[in-house]
Amino acid sequence: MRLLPLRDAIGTYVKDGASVALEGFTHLIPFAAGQEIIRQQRRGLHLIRMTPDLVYDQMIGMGCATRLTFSWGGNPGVGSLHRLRDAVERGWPQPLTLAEFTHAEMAVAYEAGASGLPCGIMRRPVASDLAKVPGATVQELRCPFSGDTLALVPALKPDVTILHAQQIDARGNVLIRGIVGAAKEAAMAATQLLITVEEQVDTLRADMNALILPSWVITAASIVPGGAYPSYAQGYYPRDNAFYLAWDEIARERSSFSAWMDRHVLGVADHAALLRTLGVAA
Amino acid sequence: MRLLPLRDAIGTYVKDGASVALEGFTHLIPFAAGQEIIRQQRRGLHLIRMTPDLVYDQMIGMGCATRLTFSWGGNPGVGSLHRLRDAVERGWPQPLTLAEFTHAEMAVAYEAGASGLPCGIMRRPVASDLAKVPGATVQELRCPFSGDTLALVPALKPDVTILHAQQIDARGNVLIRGIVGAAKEAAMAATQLLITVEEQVDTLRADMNALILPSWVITAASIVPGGAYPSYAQGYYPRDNAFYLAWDEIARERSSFSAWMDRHVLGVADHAALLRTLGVAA
Amino acid sequence: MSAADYTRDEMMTVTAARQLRNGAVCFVGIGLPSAACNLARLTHAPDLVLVYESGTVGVQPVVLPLSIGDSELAETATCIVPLPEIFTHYLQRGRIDVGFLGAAQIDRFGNLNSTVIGDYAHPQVRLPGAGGAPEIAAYAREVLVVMKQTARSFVGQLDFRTSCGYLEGAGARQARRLPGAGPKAVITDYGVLRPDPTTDELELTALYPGVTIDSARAATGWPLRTARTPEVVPPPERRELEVLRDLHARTRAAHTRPIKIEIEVPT
Amino acid sequence: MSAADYTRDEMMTVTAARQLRNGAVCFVGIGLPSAACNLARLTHAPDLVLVYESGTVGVQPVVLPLSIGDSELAETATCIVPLPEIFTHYLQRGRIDVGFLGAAQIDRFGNLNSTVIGDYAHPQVRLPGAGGAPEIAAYAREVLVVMKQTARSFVGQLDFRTSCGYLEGAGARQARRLPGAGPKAVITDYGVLRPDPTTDELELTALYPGVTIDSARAATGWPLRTARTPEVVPPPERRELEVLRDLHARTRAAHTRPIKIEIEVPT
Repeated sequence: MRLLPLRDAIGTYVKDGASVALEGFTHLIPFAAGQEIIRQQRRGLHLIRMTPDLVYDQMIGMGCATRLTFSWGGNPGVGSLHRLRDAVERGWPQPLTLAEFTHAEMAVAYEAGASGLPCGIMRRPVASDLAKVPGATVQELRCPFSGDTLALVPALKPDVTILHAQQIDARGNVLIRGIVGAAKEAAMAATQLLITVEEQVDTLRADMNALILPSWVITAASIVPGGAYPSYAQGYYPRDNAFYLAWDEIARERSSFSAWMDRHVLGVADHAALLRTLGVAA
Repeated sequence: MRLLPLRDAIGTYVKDGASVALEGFTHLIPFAAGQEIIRQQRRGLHLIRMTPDLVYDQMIGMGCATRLTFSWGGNPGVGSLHRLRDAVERGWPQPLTLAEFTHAEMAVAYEAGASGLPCGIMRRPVASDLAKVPGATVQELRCPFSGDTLALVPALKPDVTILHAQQIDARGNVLIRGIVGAAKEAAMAATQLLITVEEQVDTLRADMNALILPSWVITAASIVPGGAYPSYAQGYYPRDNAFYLAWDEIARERSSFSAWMDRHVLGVADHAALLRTLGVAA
Repeated sequence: MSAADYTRDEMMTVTAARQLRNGAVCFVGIGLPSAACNLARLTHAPDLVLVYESGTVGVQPVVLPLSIGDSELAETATCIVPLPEIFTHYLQRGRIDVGFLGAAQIDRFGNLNSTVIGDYAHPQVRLPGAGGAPEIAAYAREVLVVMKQTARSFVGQLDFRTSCGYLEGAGARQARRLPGAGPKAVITDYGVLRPDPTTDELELTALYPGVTIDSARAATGWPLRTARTPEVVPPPERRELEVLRDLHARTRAAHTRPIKIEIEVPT
Repeated sequence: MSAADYTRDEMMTVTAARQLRNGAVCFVGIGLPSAACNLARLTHAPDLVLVYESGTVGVQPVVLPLSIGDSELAETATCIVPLPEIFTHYLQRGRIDVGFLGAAQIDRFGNLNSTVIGDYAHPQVRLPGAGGAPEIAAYAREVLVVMKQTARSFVGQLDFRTSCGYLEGAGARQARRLPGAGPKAVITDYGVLRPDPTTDELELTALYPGVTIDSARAATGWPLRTARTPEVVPPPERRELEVLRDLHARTRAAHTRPIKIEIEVPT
């Protein structure tokens, strides 16, 4: 594990054309890392994430991605991701190829990747047209024991997984507390694992059975307070639901979107400055 | 979830001929439940457990079991399970049919059962003669994505899984803390789930990400302090390693084994009395 | 209580809540399903078990989450499990009694579209997509659908079948041996539709007070069958409305609270 | 330090410990492997990562566990994961550098038997069985075997192949494309055997001080090949012995401490 400024971590480990999974289910979404990728103008990324959320709306709208693997692409509780829609419906700023799964399939795919397997297994394919779309890859299999029809889902093995977490200790072990989503599976599936954390502590304030990623599975970590905003970090700050509601307006039009990104992401040096422009940090 | 005395829980839910998994990996082995099964003279059980440990040595030696599914059958750090050996090598007190796996296979088999799958998936079968023994069931599979040879392991779905845990709260939710082994998977795989606990508390003393089994997945629970002895309960009492060492002598001969079981298991009413005969409890 | 005293949305939420028996294990989606489940929990079904796909099991939120992973859920849950387990150990394992779904389109057999309007490759409207819905539709013992009824959403032909109801009807679902029984009720802003036991076609079986069969038919994109005399759903009780409005008020307050983050940038 | 100052067991443990480079991730079994790994951690390899199959990752025990799941491991671990993850996310995923194995029998190609002596269906001796060994043997980047050398345990023909070494030798393992490289060294109470790079056959490459090639051959059930001039393993250093003996003394004290349990039987 190397402890690096976020700019250097992204600069070193996220290359044009890479497959990149920013995970964290509603909770601990690594916004700061996503916005740093935008600032560094990465191109041709294959973005992977169960719920693209606002962070991928921003990255897609800024032209970082040509491919998206996902299972639910909305603004939770609010509505559409307008930039994602614009890319899919009208190819702006560039076309986006979709590889679309259900949550259950994608969870199995991450778990397979985390387990060093080429595929994972599920019960019979559910009767969905998703099995017929371009990019559909789920295969049927007859169970040799029960005769049941099962499904095989190809493993997800991102080049880089990026997570946000609460704490890193002096030895480089990382604590994730609260809703964990598929963070652990995405972490273990990746070739390289980048972490942003709220703070560095001497010893993790963690239970014996807490979700801790040992330092030696981590490629690099960066200390980025507020790095999940407007998502949240359990024990640090809550989700800014008002921002999620406001995003619907900001992102609806290309012009208002671009203006917001210019001002708050491209126009600032780092995440701390972004939080200040939004009045979230002093 | 029903809260019952252990005698009633075993009497009601563990039937002759049932497949029964007492899990807990070194930690939280449900000895009290196993010994109550012996006291109630269950017969024809299919015992399932990754590491049979002393509890199955006792049950096998007392004639409860005709079948054993397992992946490592020794006295950890000490040597043989003499009663298991006597059953396999010389059919005493009755023959024991083995279904033998590796730890990795058995973990996958439990996970498949917990997931409602008929089988689980692994990488290529390792080059072991275990694939050739009577009762071997692992099947090969060619991965449709990578072309790799994979293995399918049939799911384990015990009729009854029994676990020991630290605490149950007023609503019947159960906390398992420390080394968890395959307890969660064995619990979720079972048709019926019995739990013994160290104590009942109003609210679990548990972290947000603790391993908690919700009351509604539990069939019945019993309060049995010391119920894992001579195994241990993290936060309550340590493993009695001296007893594990002593068991090697006790179980070596049929006569010394039977005398010990008569005195400490059959000759007492319950687990509290057993602990008293051993001088472990006052 | 007269129709002027409550909105159609409220009537719909109250009706959905009433479908839930105490002690049931519900897989809850965001929005109206979440409101309905929590209303039920705070009224007639205190032991309702709410499972959200974020991995939170047995949650008892005081405000409604905007997303399915708000900290409110984590803080009030019996336990938090990794997300994959929600789909394997709970849903696929058959431990969910009731799945709650919404969609952009529904057809007469309760099949649902939440993927695209138009052609998949060149959609007019790209919708959020499947999420957990296809597996909920397949594995939950029974499904409740909650959707506003319009001729554009209750359609003769789905643009895309994301999640299955009764497929082509007349036993087609059973023939596929899907584990769950399928949609038991569709709660709309007009009333309640239930499947005919033989044809599996949705039939209008209940109407809200003051709502006519004709208006419900006009809001349906296929020739809607109706029970000979649809029941009239009793209007919300005072307590139901109070609890629901309190919940929404607390939620609005929580969701507009400004966030402040302390940052100490490392040097 | 002369041979009278230490036992063969100690020499064996010290030699095994010396095989471990600092920072390596080791999958540790109980007994001598555990002693060797912890000796290494307490001497030249403080950043050795010890993983036990009980799900404890990064343990730093002060006493040696008797079982692979003692509370000592849980209390000193970086993290505890469910046991299945040790085999999926760590071992099968290729995250283990060194696997440590023992067995009842080994053959000239480093294949191991820990299942039965005699016929499987009617064994003379039923051994504990596979445990984690077959997957450790297959997936760990490299394997170290630690076994006392006798003509009964170093055999021409295994009664049962539980875990693979180099299979039939001469590249057979590579041809099967097993992920790990196989046994890199077999540490015995006579010295160290290593595989010939071409034939894969184990060859005596090092002897403990005062041990003869002939005595090692007599303790081997096949015609043992030896390096032209086997190295002599340096005897244990004073510090190695001190640390090892302290560890064992603490362990003995811990394992004989009487257990008292408070029971309040519910009424």
